[in-house]
Amino acid sequence: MPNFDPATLDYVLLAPQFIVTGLIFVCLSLDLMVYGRGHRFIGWVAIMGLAVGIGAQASLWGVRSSFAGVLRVDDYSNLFNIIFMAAGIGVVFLSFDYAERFFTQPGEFYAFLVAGVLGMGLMAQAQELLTAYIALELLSFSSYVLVSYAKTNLKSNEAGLKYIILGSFSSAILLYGVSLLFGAVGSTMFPDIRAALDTSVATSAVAQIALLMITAGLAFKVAAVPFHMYSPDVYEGAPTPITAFLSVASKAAGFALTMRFVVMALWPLRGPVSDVIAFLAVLTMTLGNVVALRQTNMKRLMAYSSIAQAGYALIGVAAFFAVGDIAEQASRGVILQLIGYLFTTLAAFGGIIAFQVVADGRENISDLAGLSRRSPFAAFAIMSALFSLAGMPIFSGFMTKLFLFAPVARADLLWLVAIAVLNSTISLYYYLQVIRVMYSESPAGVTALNASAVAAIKAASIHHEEPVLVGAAVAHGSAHVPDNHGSSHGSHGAESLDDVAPASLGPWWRRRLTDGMEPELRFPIDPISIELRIGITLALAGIFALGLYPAPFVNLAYDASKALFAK
Amino acid sequence: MVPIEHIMVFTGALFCIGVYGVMARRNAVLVLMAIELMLNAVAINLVAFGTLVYPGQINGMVFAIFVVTIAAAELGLGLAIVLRVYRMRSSINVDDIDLMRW
Amino acid sequence: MELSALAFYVVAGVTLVAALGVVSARSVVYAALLLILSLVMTGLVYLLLLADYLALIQILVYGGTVSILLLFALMLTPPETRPELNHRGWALGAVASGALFVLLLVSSLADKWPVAGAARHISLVDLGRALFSTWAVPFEVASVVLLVALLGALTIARSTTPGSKIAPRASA
Amino acid sequence: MDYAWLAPVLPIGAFALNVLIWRQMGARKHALSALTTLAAIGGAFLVFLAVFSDASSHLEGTATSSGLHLIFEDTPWFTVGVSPHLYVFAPTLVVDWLSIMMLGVVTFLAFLIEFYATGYMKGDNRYWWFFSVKALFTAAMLGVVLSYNFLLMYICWELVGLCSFLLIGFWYSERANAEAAKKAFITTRVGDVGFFIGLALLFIKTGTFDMKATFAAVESGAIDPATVTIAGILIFLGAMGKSGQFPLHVWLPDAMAGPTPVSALVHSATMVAAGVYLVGRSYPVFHASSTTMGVITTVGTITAIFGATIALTQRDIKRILAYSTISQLGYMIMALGVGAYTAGLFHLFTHAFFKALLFLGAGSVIHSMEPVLSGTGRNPNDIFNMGGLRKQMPVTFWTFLLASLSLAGIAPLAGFWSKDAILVGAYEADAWLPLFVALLTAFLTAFYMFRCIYLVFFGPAKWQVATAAGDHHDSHSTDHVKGRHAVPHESPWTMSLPLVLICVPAIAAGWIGIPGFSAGFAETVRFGPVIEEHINLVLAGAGTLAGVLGIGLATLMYLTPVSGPRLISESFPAAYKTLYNKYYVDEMYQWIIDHVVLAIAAMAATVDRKILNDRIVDWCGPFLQGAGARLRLTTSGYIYHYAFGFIIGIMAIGVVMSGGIPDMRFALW
Amino acid sequence: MGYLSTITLAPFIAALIIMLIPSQRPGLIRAVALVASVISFVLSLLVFAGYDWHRAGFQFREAYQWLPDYGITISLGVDGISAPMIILNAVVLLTGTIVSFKIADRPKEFYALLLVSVAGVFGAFAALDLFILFLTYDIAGLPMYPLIVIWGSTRKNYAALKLTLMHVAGSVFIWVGMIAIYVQAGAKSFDLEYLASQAHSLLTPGFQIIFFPVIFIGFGFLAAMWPLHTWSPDGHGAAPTAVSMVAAGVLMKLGAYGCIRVGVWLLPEGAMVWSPVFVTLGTIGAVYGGVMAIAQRDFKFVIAHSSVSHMGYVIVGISTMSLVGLNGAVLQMVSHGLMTALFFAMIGAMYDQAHTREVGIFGGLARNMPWYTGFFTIACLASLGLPGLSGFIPELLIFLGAFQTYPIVGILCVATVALAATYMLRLVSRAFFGPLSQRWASLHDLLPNEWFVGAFLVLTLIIVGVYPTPFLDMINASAAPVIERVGGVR
Repeated sequence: MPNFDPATLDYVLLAPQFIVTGLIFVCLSLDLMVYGRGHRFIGWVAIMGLAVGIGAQASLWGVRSSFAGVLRVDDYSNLFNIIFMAAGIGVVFLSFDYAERFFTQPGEFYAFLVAGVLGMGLMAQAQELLTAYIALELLSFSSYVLVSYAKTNLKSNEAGLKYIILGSFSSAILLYGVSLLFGAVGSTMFPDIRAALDTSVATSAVAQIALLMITAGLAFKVAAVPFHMYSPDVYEGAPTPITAFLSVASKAAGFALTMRFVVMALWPLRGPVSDVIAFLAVLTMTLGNVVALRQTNMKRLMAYSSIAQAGYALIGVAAFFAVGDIAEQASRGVILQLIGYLFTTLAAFGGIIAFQVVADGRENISDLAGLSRRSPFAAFAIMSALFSLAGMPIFSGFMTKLFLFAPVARADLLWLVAIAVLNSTISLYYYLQVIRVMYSESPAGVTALNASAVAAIKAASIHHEEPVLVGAAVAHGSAHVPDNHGSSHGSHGAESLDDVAPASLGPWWRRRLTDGMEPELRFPIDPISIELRIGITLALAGIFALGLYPAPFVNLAYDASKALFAK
Repeated sequence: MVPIEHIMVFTGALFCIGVYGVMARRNAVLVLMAIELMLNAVAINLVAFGTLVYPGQINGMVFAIFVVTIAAAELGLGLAIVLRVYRMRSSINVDDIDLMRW
Repeated sequence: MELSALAFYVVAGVTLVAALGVVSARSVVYAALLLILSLVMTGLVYLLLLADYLALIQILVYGGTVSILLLFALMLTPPETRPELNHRGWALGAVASGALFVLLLVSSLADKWPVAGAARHISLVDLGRALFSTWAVPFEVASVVLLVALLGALTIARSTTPGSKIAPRASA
Repeated sequence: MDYAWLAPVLPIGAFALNVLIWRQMGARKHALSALTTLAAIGGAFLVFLAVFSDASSHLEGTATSSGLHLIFEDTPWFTVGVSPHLYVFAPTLVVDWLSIMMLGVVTFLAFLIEFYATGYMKGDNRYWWFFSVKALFTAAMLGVVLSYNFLLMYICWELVGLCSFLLIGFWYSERANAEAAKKAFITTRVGDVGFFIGLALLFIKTGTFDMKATFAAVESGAIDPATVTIAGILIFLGAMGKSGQFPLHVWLPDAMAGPTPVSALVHSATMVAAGVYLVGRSYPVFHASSTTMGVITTVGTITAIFGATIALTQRDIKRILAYSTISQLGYMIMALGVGAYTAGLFHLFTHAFFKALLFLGAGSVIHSMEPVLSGTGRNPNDIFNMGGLRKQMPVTFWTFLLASLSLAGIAPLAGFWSKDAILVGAYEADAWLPLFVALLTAFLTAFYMFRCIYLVFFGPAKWQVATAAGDHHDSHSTDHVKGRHAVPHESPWTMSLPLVLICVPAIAAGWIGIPGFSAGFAETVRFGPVIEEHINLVLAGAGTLAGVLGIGLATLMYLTPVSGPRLISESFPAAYKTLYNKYYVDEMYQWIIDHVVLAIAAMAATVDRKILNDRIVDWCGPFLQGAGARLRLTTSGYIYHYAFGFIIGIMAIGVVMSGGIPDMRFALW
Repeated sequence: MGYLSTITLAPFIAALIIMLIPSQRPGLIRAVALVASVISFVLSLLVFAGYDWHRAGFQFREAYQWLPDYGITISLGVDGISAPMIILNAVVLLTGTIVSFKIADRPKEFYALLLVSVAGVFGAFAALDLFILFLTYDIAGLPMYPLIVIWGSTRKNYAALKLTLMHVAGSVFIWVGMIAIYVQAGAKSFDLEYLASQAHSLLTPGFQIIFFPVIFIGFGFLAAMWPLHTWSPDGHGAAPTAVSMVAAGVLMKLGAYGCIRVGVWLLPEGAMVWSPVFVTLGTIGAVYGGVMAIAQRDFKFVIAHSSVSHMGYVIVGISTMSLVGLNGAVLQMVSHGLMTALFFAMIGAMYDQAHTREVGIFGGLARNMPWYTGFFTIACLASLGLPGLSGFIPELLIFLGAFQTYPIVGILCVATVALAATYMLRLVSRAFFGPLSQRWASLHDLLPNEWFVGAFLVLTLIIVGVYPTPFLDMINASAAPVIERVGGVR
């Protein structure tokens, strides 16, 4: 490795990373200047900064170059950087309300988030193990902080502790593997590793053990079974926006690094690596889905679901080692799966956050009862996301499955496809439970509804006031919303509301038409802040765009996969 | 100097002792200590490979420096979190930390 | 046997024994002290491997941090109710790590390594040059990592009791 | 003759008009629909007359191809398949003497019975619906008569079944009526299953439902004899269902739950005769196989005696007639079975008139009894509630008597000639057992008919006792009833006029088939060459004797109130009960339905729900849930467990990576 | 925009528009839904009228680029097999929309979901691209879950879950089979005609033998093929009226259509090999559904089991591999779709008033509900295969087809007709005949919208029953090439 003059380096290639790094400091400094609710301002600055970063990254589209041999700037890393920054933007949008409600010091939060985005971007760019490791640690450190950010929350602390211990443990194992690999190969650069593995080194026991440990470390990052066990706990304990951040961005970064490593360094070992990945994929998706069946906590459910989703993406990686354009197609499949998962997760967690902000941070599935009445938008977002995760059409999940499965089948791994599809059916089972709770059950607390709430609803429905106003009147604090539908003969609320119905007039058939109809009740709608609304809307737009017209995304992924496999 | 195999056996042992520590210790601080042992094994490995197998290779040393740095930082952050946990629940035994499971 | 080799075996032996002590000591204080011993011995290994700069770093960094660690450990575990420091399932852990060790042992001994050439001392200048050319990016990133760790530790550890600058919950 | 299609189309138009337009007319719909239906059926009758006169000058009498006039033979209804396997389904209609004969019977009787019904049904609040369905029925029945394509015939066949269902269930408020309707439909459907399978067998051999082609194929031997036999028997199953042949007869007595004009038209004269007509129409198929003919003979014979014996003990006037119908239909079937083609169809022809007349007479009686017995809880159909009506209802009495004599086979009434022809046919076929049974049945027939006549029209007026009891029972509400309807009276002219009119063919219809004298029927409706027939005086005498003996016995037992009947029923209680309970066939079916069909259904339902659904399909959920419940324990929440899992994972990957499991990449094909 | 894309998109766009309408305007929502369904209906009539009845092959073709990299084109077209399905779906959509006017709880979401589902059905019937077919197939099934869970009745959660999971379980098979076919055919294109052209080259016999059952079972789930039918009784029982109409009326047909279009057409050699197996399953379904229906106590369960029975006929018709049988199967799909739509519309109308569907507790309703009785009875008669109504001709053809190849099957199927008479007449006799109990004396006859739906569907039943010629002509012309691929027409 010749030393070279730093002056010859093309720093423009790293312009987006510089922007993001600057953004960290901007956010930190702003936190010193604005207090309290000013965090929204910081958030918007972070969004703007990341947007600028996306712009800068996009301007590098088509570049295929390496920076000092340790980073690689090509469409693959560009795309992933854009994904990560977009994810960052999404998470920031999701964070406003949550931060305000649950964090004691929301200001610095955004800086850590941006630092995490930087780390992920560098992971996607790294083509050298040390850089990859440092980038990974940057992401990990940010994540540790972010996970334990809700300082007064026991679960958050616990999650932080578990995460940092297991994260350090896994990175130590990963590092040990790296050190052995360095011993066997003499370099940490991916191309050098590949060159060495082409020789007899590939069969050396140390190199094998090294790969074993590196695989385990990366598998930890993408939460593949059996290295997944931290993730349900961490996801459950972390502040909800961070759960979203971890489950989508951190995982995607793991994939970005894994794919790059596999393609650039491990290619000569394709047989065993493919087997290992297929093995992990099967375990991951099956266990993720099966265990998710028994979850009662929404965030934990999403954690297991995200494990399963990683399993789907892994089957794409398993197909990397096929001839011709199949490998490229497979990488495209994985990338598109990750993009789809990004949108989906943001939408789902957006909905969950919208609920949690109003509902005191509750997170049990049963707490979501009647969400479709209280907050149709949030319920719709969650439902769309869950359907998408289950691979239902119109939503992105269906299309990404195609992109993923077609190359896998072409690579003679049809049985993997079969297992994956079967798993998505299993997943539908628990997604549907959530949807049922949201749409079919009555909101909690109907029986405890106090008289004043009934009066308020009556008054509102007589005077045809705006729903939100009623919401303010009734759902203030923890009072929940009545449901006159759920049980047609049931609740006190419904009975005392009957006289709201307009007198039925007209011929007998018109009376019969209105007979038995519940009075059209205006349900108080939970408020959702504009930022959260924007975030969810963007995510939903992504879901539907990918689900209905995926061609633009496919084109982006096409360039990225070309770059990934470029010699 | 000794053959590289011997150093590898030594670091392997150190590493596995660390692994054992993570699995056996109840006290979160001790767990973090065990992780330090693991990272030390890594650093020794890197330096040894750099010096003995690839003489003149500077990469191993550089890597080791980073590892030591990051390890220290990790420890610091870890301890902060441990402190936070202790404040909230007056225990740092990892088997008391079981709010979330299953 | 060369002197350096003998020194290595001695140092390595002490390190391992100290490390075993760390993971098995029945007192947190002993564990911490043994960890310091182990780390210092590691520094000696670096020295033997001609990595004098690294040895320096090792002793400085770990000397400092671990004493803090020790303080924490003492502070956080009230001595009067000193509980068992190992889990019930430690034996299982021992088996697993033993198996891992066997794996590592076998693999280390299975390979034929090139005969080590003369170990060369790496100058600090070379190191510095490498750090600021090839490894400039990781170096810079590491600085961000340290920043995050520092700020993160601060943020996490900072008190949330009333009187801090921000009220726990923004009024609705 | 091409306009023969008008005959079914006119009534169906009437049906459409009634249902779609007149229904909206409020109270006027009743009169309008009755008028429309009558007009349409009258039109159909005119068509018959025109066709008849055309045919007299153009058609040879035959049931084979030479004497046929086909309509719509080349007008496909729909086609399926590609050449050379192109299957064309054409609604072919036929005009030959057989169909002309039936056309005449159906339109004539339908018209008169509709006319009768205008009086009989007066005041019913679904008067219009009655006539609408009757119109539909007439159309369908004419379709059966005219169709020369098995498919078309099957379609019309089913439609008459539907109309029968609707008409039996006309007074649906009575649960029993609804059940009877259901029973009728389902029982005939069972026969139709056989019918259809038979048709399908023929179809797959010939590729067509066209009768002409099918018969040609059968005659030319293009279809193997076994198939012809099986198909014949299966098709005959259809005839058994419709014509109430044993053991599918059970619906017919229950079908008397419908209004009496329905019984007269549908369940005696036309629809139930459709089975006989089917046998006649598809005679080439049956005739080709002696086995089939044997089956037909056997079924007909059994049914003839079976129906007759049951009729001996029944109390409901309409049921007596129903069993009589069953018996007579068995007669016809038996005749066809022994090869007496003309005789069987001739009996169909004559029987239609006198049996319709009997039913109309019975309806007239019931119509007059109903107001008398209303409120007493006594059944107005029960002959033991009647008596002495001869004076009150002279027209009814005389027509009923004439029809009974005709049925009993007393010369020179219509029934005599056709019954005699059957006896001759059986004799000439050397079918001794059928011949004996036929004679026995003739005797029984005469007996039960006159038992009925004596109980209804002679003897003491038991209805008086009944009304008195009714007064006692329900004094405050029967005053005005008593005032108006203290005694039965003759029915209105709309009802008695048809009685008189139908009486004419009931007397004279047989005269067109007097052997050696006027052989019009034998020359036209025949299978194969014309056979010179001679009167067989021995058989004619035997038949007449049987009838006279039956009448005599009935006179002895019932005209003068002696304890004869009771004596007999008490001397042979088992036999009496068996007959009274109709040989327990209904009970047997009921048992089969309850204990076999429903049990199988219930068992299937249990298997489906409890095993297939709950145990297998729904098991997936709990199974996976259980797996999830166990697997989630791996995520114990303890860091050291997680680290342990990590190490295990590394080992596992090691196993996989070192080739511990085989290559996972393979093509499934 | 061609006819087919407009037909498909009209409900979809209407659903989007409805989502934008404030929920305080239910009238407007209904109007939009009605307009969309009328558009689709009129256009499908135009397609029907403009279709060249005697020509095989696809007509009204449209193609739009979508994902060229993967060989996916939005390619639409109808042949004689799908054109009747389009019109069936349009009828069900129209009637379903009208009959749902009474939905008072969240009509906005209801209509949006219903329309999306129906749009999916249109798309699946019109698609000439395997992937688009599958995509729309899943779109069609997906909204069933919320529709049943929110607006359903008896055991709705269980039923909805089961329906959806079994639908998706079928999709698992289809996914695998579809991807396998795609890959085996060179991974170039999902175009159905291209894939069909490979049936005797790239799609080798060995491949077909493995994947024909995969595809057939996959679609068989939705077609309620025995023993995959268990969703049907629960699903229909729990679903609200219009959803039952769609589920039984067209979704089941979608499954059978997939069996023909993807199974038999693309994999003829596999079809030939597996024919006896699926004929057997179809026969079991037919008999079993009939037997089960006798034992049911709930109106909807009777109809649902009868649907299993009728779909068993369809499976038999398809798997006999005879042209006559296939003709019958397709026509049976139309006929059964119409009659179940009528059934469920009527049952829904009753349930709205009586709040029960127990057969045994009704009686004598013919007195106060004459129209209702009439329509329901006609549906029953159509179901038991009465000539003159739509059920007869298709059953006739299926039986004839079965007799041509599997006479025993034919006999069993014909015998089932007697069972049909039994359970159907039991309904009629129980509910409408007999004395009118006081409890039900206050029931009203049909509402105007229900009356319209009933009358309309009865009319279609009669039209198809009396004059099936146009349907059969077009079906026959397009079915013949399919059958020729499986070894020639008999």
